[in-house]
Amino acid sequence: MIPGVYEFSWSAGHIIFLGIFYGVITLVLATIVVASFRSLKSGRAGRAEAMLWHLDFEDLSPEARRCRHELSGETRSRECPNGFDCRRCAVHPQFLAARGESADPMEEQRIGGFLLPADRSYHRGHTWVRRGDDGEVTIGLDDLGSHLIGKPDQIDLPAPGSRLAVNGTAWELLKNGSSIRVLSPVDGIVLRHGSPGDDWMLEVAPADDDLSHLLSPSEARSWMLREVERLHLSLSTGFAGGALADGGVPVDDLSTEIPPGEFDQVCGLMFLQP
Amino acid sequence: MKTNVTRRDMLTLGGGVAVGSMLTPAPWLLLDDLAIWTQNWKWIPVPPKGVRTSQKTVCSLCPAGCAVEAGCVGGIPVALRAAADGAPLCSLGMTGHHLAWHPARLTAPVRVAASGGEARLTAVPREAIVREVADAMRSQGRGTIAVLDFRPGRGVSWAWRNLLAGFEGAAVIPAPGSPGSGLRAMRGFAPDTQGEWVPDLDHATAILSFGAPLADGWGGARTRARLMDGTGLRLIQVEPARSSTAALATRWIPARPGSEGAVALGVASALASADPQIASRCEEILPLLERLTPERAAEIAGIPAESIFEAAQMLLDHPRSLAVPGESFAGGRFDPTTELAILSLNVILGRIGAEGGIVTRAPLADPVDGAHLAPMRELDETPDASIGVLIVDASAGEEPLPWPSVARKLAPRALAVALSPFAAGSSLHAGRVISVPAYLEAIHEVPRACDVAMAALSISRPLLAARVGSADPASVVREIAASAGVELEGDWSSTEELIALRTAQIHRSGVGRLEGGEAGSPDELRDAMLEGARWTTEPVYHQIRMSISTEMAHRLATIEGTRREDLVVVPRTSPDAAWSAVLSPLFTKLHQESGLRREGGVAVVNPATAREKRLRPGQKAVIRTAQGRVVARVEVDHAVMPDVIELTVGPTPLALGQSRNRVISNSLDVCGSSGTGWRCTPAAIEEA
Amino acid sequence: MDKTLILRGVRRCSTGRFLAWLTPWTLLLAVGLFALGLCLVRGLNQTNMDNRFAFGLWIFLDLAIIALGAGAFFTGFLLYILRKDDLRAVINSAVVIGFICYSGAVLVLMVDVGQPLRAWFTFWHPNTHSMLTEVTFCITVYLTVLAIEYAPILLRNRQLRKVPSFLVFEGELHKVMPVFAAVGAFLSFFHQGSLGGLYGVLQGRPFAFREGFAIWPTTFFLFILSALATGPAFVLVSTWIVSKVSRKQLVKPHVFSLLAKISGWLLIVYVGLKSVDTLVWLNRTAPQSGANPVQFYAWQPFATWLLFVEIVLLGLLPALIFLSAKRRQSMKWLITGSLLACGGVVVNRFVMTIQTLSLPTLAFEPFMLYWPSWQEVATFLAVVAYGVILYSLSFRYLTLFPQERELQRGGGAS
Amino acid sequence: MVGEERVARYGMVIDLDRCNGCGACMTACAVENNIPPAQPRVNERTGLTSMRVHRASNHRGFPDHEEVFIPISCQHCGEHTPCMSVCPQNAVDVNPLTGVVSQIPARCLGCRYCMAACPVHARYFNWFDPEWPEGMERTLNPDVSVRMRGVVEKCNFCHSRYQAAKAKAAAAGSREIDPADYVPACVEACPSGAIVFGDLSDPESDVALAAKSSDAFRLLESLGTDPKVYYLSEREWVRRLGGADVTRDSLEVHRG
Amino acid sequence: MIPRNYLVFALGMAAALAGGWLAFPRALYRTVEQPLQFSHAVHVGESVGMACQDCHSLAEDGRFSGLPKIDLCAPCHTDPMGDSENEKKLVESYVIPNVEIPWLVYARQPENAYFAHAPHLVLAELTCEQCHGPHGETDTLRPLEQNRITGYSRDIWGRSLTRVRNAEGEGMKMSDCSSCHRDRRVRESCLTCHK
Repeated sequence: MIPGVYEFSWSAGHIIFLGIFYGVITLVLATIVVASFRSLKSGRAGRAEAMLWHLDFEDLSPEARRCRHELSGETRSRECPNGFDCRRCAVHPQFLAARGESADPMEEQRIGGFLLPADRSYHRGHTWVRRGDDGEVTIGLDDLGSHLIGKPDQIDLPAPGSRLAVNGTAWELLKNGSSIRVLSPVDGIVLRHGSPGDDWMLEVAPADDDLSHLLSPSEARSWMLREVERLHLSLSTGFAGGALADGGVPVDDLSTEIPPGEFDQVCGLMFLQP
Repeated sequence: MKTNVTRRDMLTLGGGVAVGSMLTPAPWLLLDDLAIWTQNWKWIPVPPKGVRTSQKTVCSLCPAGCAVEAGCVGGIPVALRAAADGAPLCSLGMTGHHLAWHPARLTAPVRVAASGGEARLTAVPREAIVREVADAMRSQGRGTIAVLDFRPGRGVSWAWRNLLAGFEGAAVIPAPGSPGSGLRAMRGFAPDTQGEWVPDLDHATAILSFGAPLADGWGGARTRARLMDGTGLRLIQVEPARSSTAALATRWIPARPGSEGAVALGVASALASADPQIASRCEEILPLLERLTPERAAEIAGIPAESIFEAAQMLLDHPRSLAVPGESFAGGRFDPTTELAILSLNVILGRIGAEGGIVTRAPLADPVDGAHLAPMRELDETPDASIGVLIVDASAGEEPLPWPSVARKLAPRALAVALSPFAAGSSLHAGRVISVPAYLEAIHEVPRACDVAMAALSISRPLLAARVGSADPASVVREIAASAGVELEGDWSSTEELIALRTAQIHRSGVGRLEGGEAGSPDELRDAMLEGARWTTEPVYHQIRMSISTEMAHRLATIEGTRREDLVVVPRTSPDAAWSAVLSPLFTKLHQESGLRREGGVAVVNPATAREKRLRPGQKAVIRTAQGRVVARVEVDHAVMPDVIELTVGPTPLALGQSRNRVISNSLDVCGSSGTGWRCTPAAIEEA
Repeated sequence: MDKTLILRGVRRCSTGRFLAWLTPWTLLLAVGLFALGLCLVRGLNQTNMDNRFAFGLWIFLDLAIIALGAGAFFTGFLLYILRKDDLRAVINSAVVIGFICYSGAVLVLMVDVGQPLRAWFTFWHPNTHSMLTEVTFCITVYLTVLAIEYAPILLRNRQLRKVPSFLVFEGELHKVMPVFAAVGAFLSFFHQGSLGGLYGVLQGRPFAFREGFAIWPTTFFLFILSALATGPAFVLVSTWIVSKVSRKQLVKPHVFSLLAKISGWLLIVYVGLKSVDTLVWLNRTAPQSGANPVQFYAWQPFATWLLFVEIVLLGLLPALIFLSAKRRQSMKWLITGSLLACGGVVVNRFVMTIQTLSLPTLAFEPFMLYWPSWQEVATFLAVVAYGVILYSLSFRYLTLFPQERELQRGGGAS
Repeated sequence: MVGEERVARYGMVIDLDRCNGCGACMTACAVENNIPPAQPRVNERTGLTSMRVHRASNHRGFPDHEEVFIPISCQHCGEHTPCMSVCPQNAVDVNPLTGVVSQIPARCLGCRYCMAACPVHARYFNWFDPEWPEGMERTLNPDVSVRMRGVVEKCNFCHSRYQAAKAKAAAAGSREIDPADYVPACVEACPSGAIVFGDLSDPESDVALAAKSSDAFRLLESLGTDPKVYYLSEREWVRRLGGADVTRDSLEVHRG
Repeated sequence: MIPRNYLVFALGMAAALAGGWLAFPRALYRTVEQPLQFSHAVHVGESVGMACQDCHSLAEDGRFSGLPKIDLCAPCHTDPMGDSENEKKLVESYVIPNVEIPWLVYARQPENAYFAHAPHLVLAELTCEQCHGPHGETDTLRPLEQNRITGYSRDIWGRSLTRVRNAEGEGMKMSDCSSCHRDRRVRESCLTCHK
């Protein structure tokens, strides 16, 4: 087995056989070691968030992965290859160019009963970003999101000073026993928490002011329509309120309307967490 | 940083410990030691350690009396081998040193109660048994007194005869299966001959053997060796099975069991018609011989007539030839008539007293000269229901014996006591057992059996201390005598002293010589014999003319009427198993762990017979005879003669942990008819 | 209650039903473990094996399940090395099944040897000429590899993925998976072969002995081939069974037909070579060792029919089914074919182990049969139960069939 | 001091015409090698009988029916020992000085691969713990260790006797043993002297001469394992029993 | 600064290393005192002047006598010659009742190991010291270190914790025997040293 042990001999048999054996063992071990080291590195580099999103995105159902430009009807069926990070997308700029100067509606609009204020950009995970006057931005849940959650049982926000990453966790909610990660729309550093009165949750100093990966209010329309539709489909029964389709105002707390067995499901669907 | 310990910390710690310990010798040493532990489990017996010695003694398990060299560790024999230049030991001899520890070993006198075929034993003080016997002897209320002696010719046998001398009708009965006291049918020809009639096989050049197991040692080592070499000895074997002897014989005559007498007379008739001188020696049976021609005999025996003529021719051609009735290990001797028929061949050939014929053997000197002795009587000469007190002396070993043939002789309220080292065999039939030392635990005499021409005596020296609770047989005789108020002759109190007296007598007589030793004085003789030397005599030759009496002729005439039974049962056992009530557990190698030997209670039949009786191998079948019934497992074998059931009889070795199992009945019990031998018994068989 | 463990978007039956499904298997496992304990504590006299049948039920079934477990490495090989990406749909399931088969086999082997505590001697004092050494080395290493391949599947669990370190580790492991796939393939080639060699080298058993190339008898290569051929078939059939039990569609139909096609081609090659080998053996190898080949099949119950069943009925037939594009479209045919193919490899292992030992070698000894004792059967059933339980848990809490979510609607068991 | 020792090839010749199946060799073997007696559940197939006498016949009807007893121990094959090459951990080896094939229970893990490999079934597995009736373990042979449950064992030509002979020779300052000092138990015990044992490589030895006889044959010679145990018989049908072409005569099925 | 869990891990590892290298090897062996103290020095010294062979002798048949039996001590020690406690114990508890002294043998090998002194002493001309060390000069008998699991003496394993190889004349493991055999080109097989 090893030189020095009784019966070991430098015979061809031993050399070939054990050579192969040890070769394989070392290979396996080496690979493991490499993997662990790299994972340590990326762990330190805080790439965990990104990877989690990557993983989740893979696990999202295809209809949840549609490209924003498909939703806006600019292209036919296209699945987003970049995990909703249009900044890394090759085709996105082309679409924008093709689109030319689009006039965003100036007044807020109501889609399927949910408000879409025009002064902000929207993230696919139902958060919005509003530019402040001096560079910083505020982040909040959009109307559908907040209606869906209603009043959360628990909410924990990242401490001021901690950094956010696009599609990483912005904050976490607990509602009806199911925990929901709210995805962050921007990279940046948390400055302040919103107080109960505010419509925003976090004030963030963004890493860069490129928000092209977020939906403009006009795009948000078609997106929100699709979202409402998905929300419908995801439920075996329609809402008791049934107010969505006809544009009526939905009840504040949809979570009470949704059968408890399916709430977790729906949240997963809406907040992009398989 | 926070200091409260989380589950995660424990895991991390555990991980560290795991990784760390991998880098220490601990796990590897543990693995190593555990593996070595499996090589040396505490519960695996460790062979004895100690000083090696080598001791000489003699095997007393069978009359062959082989000289033994025992390798001992710390004084306990661990290996028994034949002494240099001695014949190799048989399986029984090689495992003899196990018997002292046999699971069935008795370490205290017991009372036996039979219940459902099994024996229940309860210890009782020896004194109680002795007193019981003595009282019964004194009162004589129950019937006559008898000792059933499995090893006649020992000093202790003499002591029994001396004990019974004063009692009316008392006698010592040699166990019918035992090595016996000579060719007893010869006594009919010369009633007042001193000593025993024996075949001088060693000097015969041609033998007409009726089932004598010569290849298995019967007839002595020299005859066996001559047979093996296949040189200088012509042998015609008349035997129903192709035994190892038959296989080595010049010619094998597969005569039906029970037809041996007819075959013998057939040969006689062939001889008579061939030689007028022979005819003149058998006027008395000439008419019989004219009727019972070789052809007729052949027909009865189911053999070609030629083989009978061939046998006759061989006897004529060889001046040093004889016809000998052999003992079967399980079946014992032939019935007196058959034996007579066979022996009368030697008479009409004039081979009585001739070299290589039937000769007389000098008797062994008794421990005390001219003492009063009770007579020896054959079991079948004993009237039924006559014995009131029966003492079974199995202290030196015992052979298979159908107990019913003994039970028949017992009076209704008879008292039966056995002397035996084991709770097995005949001792389970007797109501009381006095435990005696086993082989190698006490001194034993080994007188030679009737199968060789030389009288011989050897002494087996003890190598082990006798177990507490086992009594010396001779001192038991003394105790009974004392308790019964009988005056015994000679000054002795133990077997050892009896033997001393006897060796002194032998030395005084001056007859015979010492094999492998010198003896100037009686003590030297005894010491030499204790070292394994054997005292032996040469046969004495002086030819005697004898003739067949009218009375014998009448008995022989009955043979003419021999019926062809349509199914007979013939008992079988292996030569070495035939001498002891128990076998070493290692015999399981032969009986249980390999197909070499069949255990007791197996009925082996020829495929034709099986077909006829609709028996399938492995199934159970009931065998019925005049004696009773027994259930046996059926096996089918071409080696067995059609219309014959070979019934294997015990003992069968106990597997481990079966020591509790004390089955009384033996399949041999169904064998035997009218008390004269049980070699072949008419029977019926059907599936159970 | 265990909802938070189950990935969102897949439907799983209620915890109650799941436990109900597990209960009988757990009982079986318990009984089996008891029997296994008996064999370890009282020794192998608890089995019906004997000196003539030194190998019995256990070795036979070990060989069989290891052959069926070949699906794991082969699918991995096709996916990661040959880039057959369609197979991503079944790779996870295949890995879990492989892990179950191998760990089960090793478990039984540990009971089968008389002195388990000395098993490591093989590593410390290996006899490099023994096929068994090769098997031992390869199987132990490959089992580790399987465990490593199992890890990322496990770490993808909805809760576990939340632990950042697990998450990144899983990610990295995923990246190096091709290496393990390659190593696994290499090892499996060898031990599948060595298992065949195990019997092929027995020059004392003319029925099993085969000539070969270099140090390897032909059975070495035939075992590899048959394992390769039936691996995919078993993946197919197991997937089908799971989807029947769970009443869900788990993979797209074309994956099935792809598996079948692969299996079919390998099977036809195997049957061809096997036939050639059989002819050479009957006409040359056996006679050379003095045996009379006719006698091999002279004994009932193992007569020539067994040869026919093994090669034609369970070899050629499924191959033909798989190779016909039309049949491949019908699930019925696919399942029939797969079952036949798997049966074929099982029968082949049976012939090599049990029939080899039943046949006498000495002219005067009898033909022998052997029936396993309840302890043997129970011990093996314990492994089956262990497999079912482990698979059920994996299926419920892990992602064994990535396509499931997009295909799924309609609830079901486990 | 590198004294080259003479290389011997120990073997035996068994005369089947002399063997009468008394089984003394089996008993002697069991006594010499501390082989435990049977447990109640042991049968022909699970027994421990390093030396075993098999019974074979010419399958003819009475009285032409003939039986032959064939004592079979390990045949101590030559270079191509089937069992040695298969043992995964070198528990089997061939002694270069004696040609004796050894089995080391202490190394054996009980995988029984060697038993499957042995064509004459001369290898036996310890299915049970070794046990003796109380007290009888005092009669064990101190020169042989008792094997534990779960390992394979077999005949090694009573190697302990060879060792003893070597030690005796060594004490006298010699490397050569006196052939008279080394006789296996079965040979010593055979009452009909059917077994001859000795060094086959010594052309003068009885065993070598007997092995050359025209009546000599070996079991399954055609397998090419070169056994060192020879058999003798003048009977043609007996000699044919050594062949590997199993005849239809033995078509009985033994169920386990 | 190092993350907490690294520290915890290191802590566990350190603990294991300490236990495995320091504590365990000690815990593995139990020390057993000899039943009686015996001074080889005294016996071979001038006063008594015995030779090794007087007690440890090689017999005709090549068997080595091993340790002397009590009857070898008895003649001289029928009653105490000196006033040592040990001798008193010897006479009272062994010689007079004539029971053997249950010596603990440092070199006791496993049951399955076979060793004959004759070839090693006569043919290979080894000296006792080569394997048993300078035992003959010792004044006392050190206690036996017995492995708790296997029951063997530490002298068999040797001191090396790896157990792969021992220093010359240190242990009596298979590897030690075989390495010596190999050096002397002894053609060995399993049965050379096993029974």
